[in-house]
Amino acid sequence: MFKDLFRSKQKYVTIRQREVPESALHATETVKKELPDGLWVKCEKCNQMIYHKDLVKNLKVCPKCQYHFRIGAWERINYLLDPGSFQELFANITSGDPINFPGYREKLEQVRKATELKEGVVTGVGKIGGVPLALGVMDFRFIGGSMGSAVGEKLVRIFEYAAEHELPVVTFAVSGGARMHEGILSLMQMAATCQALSRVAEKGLLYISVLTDPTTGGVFASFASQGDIIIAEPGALIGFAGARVIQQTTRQTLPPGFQRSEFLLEHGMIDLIVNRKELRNTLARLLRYHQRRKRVINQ
Amino acid sequence: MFKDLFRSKQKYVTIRQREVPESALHATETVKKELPDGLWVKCEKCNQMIYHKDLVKNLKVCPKCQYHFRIGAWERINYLLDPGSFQELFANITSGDPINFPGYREKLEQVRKATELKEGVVTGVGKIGGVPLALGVMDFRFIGGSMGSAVGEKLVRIFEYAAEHELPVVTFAVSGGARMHEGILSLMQMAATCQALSRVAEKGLLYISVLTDPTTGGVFASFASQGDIIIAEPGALIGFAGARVIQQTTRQTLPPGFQRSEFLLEHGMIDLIVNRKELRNTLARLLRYHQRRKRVINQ
Amino acid sequence: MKNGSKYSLDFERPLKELEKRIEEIRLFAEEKQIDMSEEIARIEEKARSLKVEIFKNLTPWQKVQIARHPKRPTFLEYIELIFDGFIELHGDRLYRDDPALVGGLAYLADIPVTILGHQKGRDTKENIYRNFGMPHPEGYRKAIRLMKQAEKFGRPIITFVDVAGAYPGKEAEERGQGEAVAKAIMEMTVLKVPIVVVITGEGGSGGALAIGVGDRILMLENAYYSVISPEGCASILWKDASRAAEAAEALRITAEDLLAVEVIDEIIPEPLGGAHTNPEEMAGTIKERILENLNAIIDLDPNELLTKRYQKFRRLGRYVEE
Amino acid sequence: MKNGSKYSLDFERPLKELEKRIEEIRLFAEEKQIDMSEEIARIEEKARSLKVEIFKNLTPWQKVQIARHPKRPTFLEYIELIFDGFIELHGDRLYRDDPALVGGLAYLADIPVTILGHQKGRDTKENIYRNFGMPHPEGYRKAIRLMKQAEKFGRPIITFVDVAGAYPGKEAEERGQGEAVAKAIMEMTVLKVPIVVVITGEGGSGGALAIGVGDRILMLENAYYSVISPEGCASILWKDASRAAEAAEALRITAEDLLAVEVIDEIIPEPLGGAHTNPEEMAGTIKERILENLNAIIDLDPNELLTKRYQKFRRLGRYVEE
Ligand SMILES: [Zn+2]
Ligand SMILES: [Zn+2]
Repeated sequence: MFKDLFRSKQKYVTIRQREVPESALHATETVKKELPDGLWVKCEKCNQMIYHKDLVKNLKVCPKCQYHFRIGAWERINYLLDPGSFQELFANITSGDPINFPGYREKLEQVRKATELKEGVVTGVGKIGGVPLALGVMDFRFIGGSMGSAVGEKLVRIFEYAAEHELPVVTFAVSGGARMHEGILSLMQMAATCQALSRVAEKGLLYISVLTDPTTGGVFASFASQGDIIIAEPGALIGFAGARVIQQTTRQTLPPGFQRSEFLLEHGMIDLIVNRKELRNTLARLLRYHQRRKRVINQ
Repeated sequence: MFKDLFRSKQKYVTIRQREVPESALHATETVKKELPDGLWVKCEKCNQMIYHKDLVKNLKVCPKCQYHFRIGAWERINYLLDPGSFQELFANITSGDPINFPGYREKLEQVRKATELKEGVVTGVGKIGGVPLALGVMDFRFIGGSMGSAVGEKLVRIFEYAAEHELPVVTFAVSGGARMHEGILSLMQMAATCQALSRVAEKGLLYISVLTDPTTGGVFASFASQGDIIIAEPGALIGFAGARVIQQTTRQTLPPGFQRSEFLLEHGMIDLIVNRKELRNTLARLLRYHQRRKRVINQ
Repeated sequence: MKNGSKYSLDFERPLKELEKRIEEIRLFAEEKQIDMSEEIARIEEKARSLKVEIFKNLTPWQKVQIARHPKRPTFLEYIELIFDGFIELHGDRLYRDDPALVGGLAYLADIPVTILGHQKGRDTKENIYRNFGMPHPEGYRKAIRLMKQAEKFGRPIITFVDVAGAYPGKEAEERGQGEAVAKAIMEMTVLKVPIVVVITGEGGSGGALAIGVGDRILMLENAYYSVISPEGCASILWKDASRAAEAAEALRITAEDLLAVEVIDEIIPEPLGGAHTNPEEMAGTIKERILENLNAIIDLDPNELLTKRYQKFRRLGRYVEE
Repeated sequence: MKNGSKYSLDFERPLKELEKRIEEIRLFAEEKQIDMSEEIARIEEKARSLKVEIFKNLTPWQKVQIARHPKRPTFLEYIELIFDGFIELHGDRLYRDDPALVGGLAYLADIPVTILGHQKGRDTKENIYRNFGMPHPEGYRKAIRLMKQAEKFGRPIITFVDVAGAYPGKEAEERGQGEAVAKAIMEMTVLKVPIVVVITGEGGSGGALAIGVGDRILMLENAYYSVISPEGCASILWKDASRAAEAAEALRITAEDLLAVEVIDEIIPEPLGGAHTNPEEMAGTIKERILENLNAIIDLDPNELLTKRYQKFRRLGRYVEE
């Protein structure tokens, strides 16, 4: 029963299978460069053809079936934050190759060129609905949104920054898990991000974690599942172990909808499922609820 | 499906059905008066005949099948505490008839006469294995160990006493639940005992709850389930709702062993199941683990 | 009468009968073009005084029936009418989201608060979904989570109690119903934020108390709050559940009885005929009473708040000290 | 060699072969009454140096095999040999008692401590009972409960890590495996008591880290600690799980590698041939190392302890800052 356990620990495979077409994944800016406006995109879920311009206008949510296409970190920041309010921080932190892992340098180079991203998370400060906040937005295109030392460090710094400046924090998770190319150092980022988050909590600051498709492995099993409030986009794959690992380890049949947002809501793991088009509004409202008032109770 | 819910809320009935013969229930002292030493008692569980003297010597545990007969509060105190160490406290607190409940006064009078107890719990201080502690021991013979105002008040006082004198607390629960003859005042004892227990916790003092057969309803759903360490005697019935209520409300079939100590251990609700004959030793060891030392970590 | 007219209770029948007659006379007068306005006004006056007489002299058992009225407003209706900007938050982060206990963020006037309440269904389908408003342990664990969150952010907590009892089921026992109820009670005794409790319908034993510990306990005029259901009590005492009315009397479960022993702080009057006859009016009164009570405690120092809460529950026992 | 001689690993074969030969010669000599003691001594010497050569030059993959050795001592065996007066405490107070994670009270020398560890089975039957030492969420929630209890009573915590990974199963996901692991990690970062972690066998990813955050991290010479199993890594990178040995090398999972990047503080040497060849000796060494490390931190002020712990995990990333 268990002998295949290690053979089958293929965290990334499931995710890769579900990858949406490269064209749809790219950030708006990038896509514009590559695709003429008249192009059609096929919806992953309902298989209908969508005029690309309409898809972009609809925040990459299928107008027909509400399927949420993956989007890049900058796309999110652009549509979520008050215009002109975002200020990137810690952009100078990037991945090295700390354990000389075979092919990692090349992988990094290639991903950086293809995505025009420096790292798998963008961190900074900005405003939503006028409320200042600290922000961390992951990008799946950067090695499956995996968390290596640089991603971990940027998140730790933004959490520490939030604690120091008394800002609420919002993170957008999208990740296949830890970045194995950095070995144990990658695992340690789970502890590093969690402990930095404790500082946010000690200061009585709000932390909202938004889970998007997919949020699995070491990212779900660290900061992303520890939000005061946890929001998921509809239909997102969220969990600890990948479906293939589970099936190969346990021979269990997994029900339809297993590890999707709706499943997690039912099982008490998240607070809310919010459509991407409502997300800005919901975040603004939640942030406003937690703005410090004069009438606050002193503890 | 639910229409019989209220009709069937017979918390006490289940317990009464299981009641062991009066003769076996009585405290040693009482039994001695009533039964000649040569009498035989039939074991509830294995149906074997046990020489009464042997049963008493064996702390009312069947020598053949380890069935734990119910025992009285004073019996427990006698075999558990270091000889001569027990000092009763708050013995002057007894039940009134606060809401003029039909038949309550007569019931109290009759129970007091039959049991020679003043109330359903005995509270005080003493030592186990040389370690001083505060103690509350319930007695099932006093209206099914039900918790009314006096039982609640005595427990609150012993918890407050423990907090004030920095003593660990051990309670022995045996109860069918709240004492309905005192209406809502009885329910309020759940809150009163819990909040007094918070004071014990705030002082960083150990609270061990020992659950004996039966511990159900409002006693289980208040102080008795909130021990730092929870011990149960083997085979004790422990739960919130009675089996009959559950069956009548839900039409569910209840598995053998449902709500017994072993079931609770499996379901993560208790720390340990300890045979009555080992209880003294286990308590002594646990108390010693929690004795304050010089090398204690200042928090 | 806005709602609930098709569900009438036993003791309301004479009144309903009279109201039906009035309607018949009105129709007759209209049809025949006869002016009977004076006569109608006189009978209407009669009906009004009958109504007052009935509802000002309800027996405890009649109040239980009103508290259980299928059209009695539920928590979600009150949320709509009392609070602004409700955002429901889900889940215990352990096992399941329990629809029988609803919780979330809302504004009371302009005060951000955490609200929690039992949620009965408003029809059969919803009742099944919400398990007739009877929470499993995960409902109470969600409540604990949201209350601790309220404490973290210094938000007052408002709870709405309306429950027959914590669910007595096999799975509920397996997952520690007793532990969940006890833990919720324990946490509420030490939460460093103001807590206002409103008992709106049924206050069923431990399942009610689990979200019923607070600094101010308000209770609707026709709600009941009891250590055991009248039926359960009658079954045990007299082996006859049909003597529930008698038990309801003996147990002292009405708002007036509870005010007398200081278990509650205040009775919130209902519209004549019960909350369900005018939910808007009911909600308005509740809102006003919560606000006044909350304002009286919202600026207290947490230590003072906790000391007072402790004393409040400390003195509720009635015993003999020789 | 006391234990485990019947389970020999690939790379041990030459040694086992030689040992078998020695035994044959001994028997032959005895039977024929010939004195061959000098020859035997010489071959034994040869065998000893072969053993040293093998075990001082183990590849990472060979260490993984030793770490997974079916006779490698488990937590319960170490408890017996290292601690006194163990009292196991059970349950998460929420759902279930998880036998894959054992916890309780014990004395280390004369210090009362809370101990926690993954528990593999020592035979097939026990492995099924203990789910091969892979906890469900309730295992980690029990750990959290006992750790917070240790904090309440000011007891140091000692954890023993030996796990292939947190269990990847349907029910584990339903009950929030990710949440449980994360919560355990979060709690450990702020617990105000000293924590010593000993990685004794497998340090499998998040399932290991969930009880692996502490002030001192010690690791047995042949244990491994990795973000992903070598097989899993090979599968993903090269679509070929059989290249696990290669992946074991690439991932830098040995105690030496981890000491170099300061993820662990100290390597605990094993008896030649691995911990299973002499559990008593192994346990003795572990006890001594825990005691020394614990004594160095036990009197620290909790704030200083927490600051140091924070810095420890804060500086483990290796990135480029332009
Ligand atoms: Zn679509
Ligand atoms: Zn027997």
